[in-house]
Amino acid sequence: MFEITDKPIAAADLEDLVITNADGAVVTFAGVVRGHSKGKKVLYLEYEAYKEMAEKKMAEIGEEIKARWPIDRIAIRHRVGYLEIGETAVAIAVSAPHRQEAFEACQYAIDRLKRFVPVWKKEVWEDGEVWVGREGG
Amino acid sequence: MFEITDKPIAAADLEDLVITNADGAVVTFAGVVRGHSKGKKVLYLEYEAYKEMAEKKMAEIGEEIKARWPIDRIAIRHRVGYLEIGETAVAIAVSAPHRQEAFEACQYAIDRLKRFVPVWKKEVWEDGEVWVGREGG
Amino acid sequence: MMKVKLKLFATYREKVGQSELELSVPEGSTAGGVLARLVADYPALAGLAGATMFAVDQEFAAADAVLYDGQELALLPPVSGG
Amino acid sequence: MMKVKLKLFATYREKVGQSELELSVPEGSTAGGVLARLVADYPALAGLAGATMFAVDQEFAAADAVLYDGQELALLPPVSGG
Repeated sequence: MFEITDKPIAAADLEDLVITNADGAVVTFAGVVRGHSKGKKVLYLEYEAYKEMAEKKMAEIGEEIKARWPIDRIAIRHRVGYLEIGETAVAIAVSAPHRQEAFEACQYAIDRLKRFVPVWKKEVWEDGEVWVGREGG
Repeated sequence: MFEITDKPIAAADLEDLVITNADGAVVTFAGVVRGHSKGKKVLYLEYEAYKEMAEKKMAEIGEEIKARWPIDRIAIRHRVGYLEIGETAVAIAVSAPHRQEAFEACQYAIDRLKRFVPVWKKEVWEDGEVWVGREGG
Repeated sequence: MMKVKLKLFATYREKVGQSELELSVPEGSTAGGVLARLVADYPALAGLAGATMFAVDQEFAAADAVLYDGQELALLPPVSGG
Repeated sequence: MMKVKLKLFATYREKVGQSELELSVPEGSTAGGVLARLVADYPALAGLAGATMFAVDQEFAAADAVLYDGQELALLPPVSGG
């Protein structure tokens, strides 16, 4: 349920993992590679992870969520390697008895992931490239 | 993009409809038929809509969202007819440049839908049935 | 007299046994007046009337909205989409 | 002397040209001390050092964390997942 992978990912696949008969709401988030960054045209992106630690940190986010909300089904998958514009870099799915909790927990998961999960991305443009650090996103 | 249908629906299908190269975040919501309601075991549910008005109201929710957030891709689909436990009754997908907007707009959409879109559901248990009115959900 | 199309949903549809009625009502009739007439014919609906919203030609309307010939009036019990 | 495994990511990996180094360091070395030594060897990394976080055996650690033989130290430039 908490995975770094070099294969294409989709929020839909995670949705199937978290849904149960007891749940009333499923919220998913997909972070998609954008075609422009600060006005420059991005050709592609390269993602790199400290895989063992990233999967451990994602699982910890899951534990935090289970402690804070009445939720026991959450899945997070982050892709690494070369990504084309429009592809999904990170996907999260949360299922919960009520929608408010599902929205809160899903947003919490991506906020925590952006801050603490060791994954880096390099933007490659026509005339250069750069590893992008912490940002508003 | 705003549809009442008697066929099975999935948030994943709507995700594909709203994604564009300009977007950075896609948030989906799926409202799933629960197996229990107030302690009673639900056998199945029956959904009924005032289809023409419901589709108009869902499109209006889309317009409200476009006016409030920098979002131009949103899809809402609501199913009617007989639904089994675990099936999706309503699905919403929103794509936006940034995740905060996508979460806010998706939550806004389901909140508005629950209040103003003319769709009704009947819960059928082993020993009875009832049309369910406005609720916290 | 004029014609209005009355749309019935959920409990209304079940108690009346139809999802749509063509009614002849006096000129100047209101949405609430039509509901009151329906409740007179189907007393089992009385408990629901206070929580009902109205739509005229697929837009929300108040109980005192005056109807015109050929309009579509819908009785909307509390909604519960999703 | 003791052995530590140094994991390098993103800019660190590119500038050093490797994703992993086996280092021999004095007993009592700290995470920050290992980074300082790496920057001495690769001055191009100096600008990044202040924004770097450390992980020891895959858990966040402070710059003054003392390392033990066989541990894995990772240099984490600002993350940007998602």
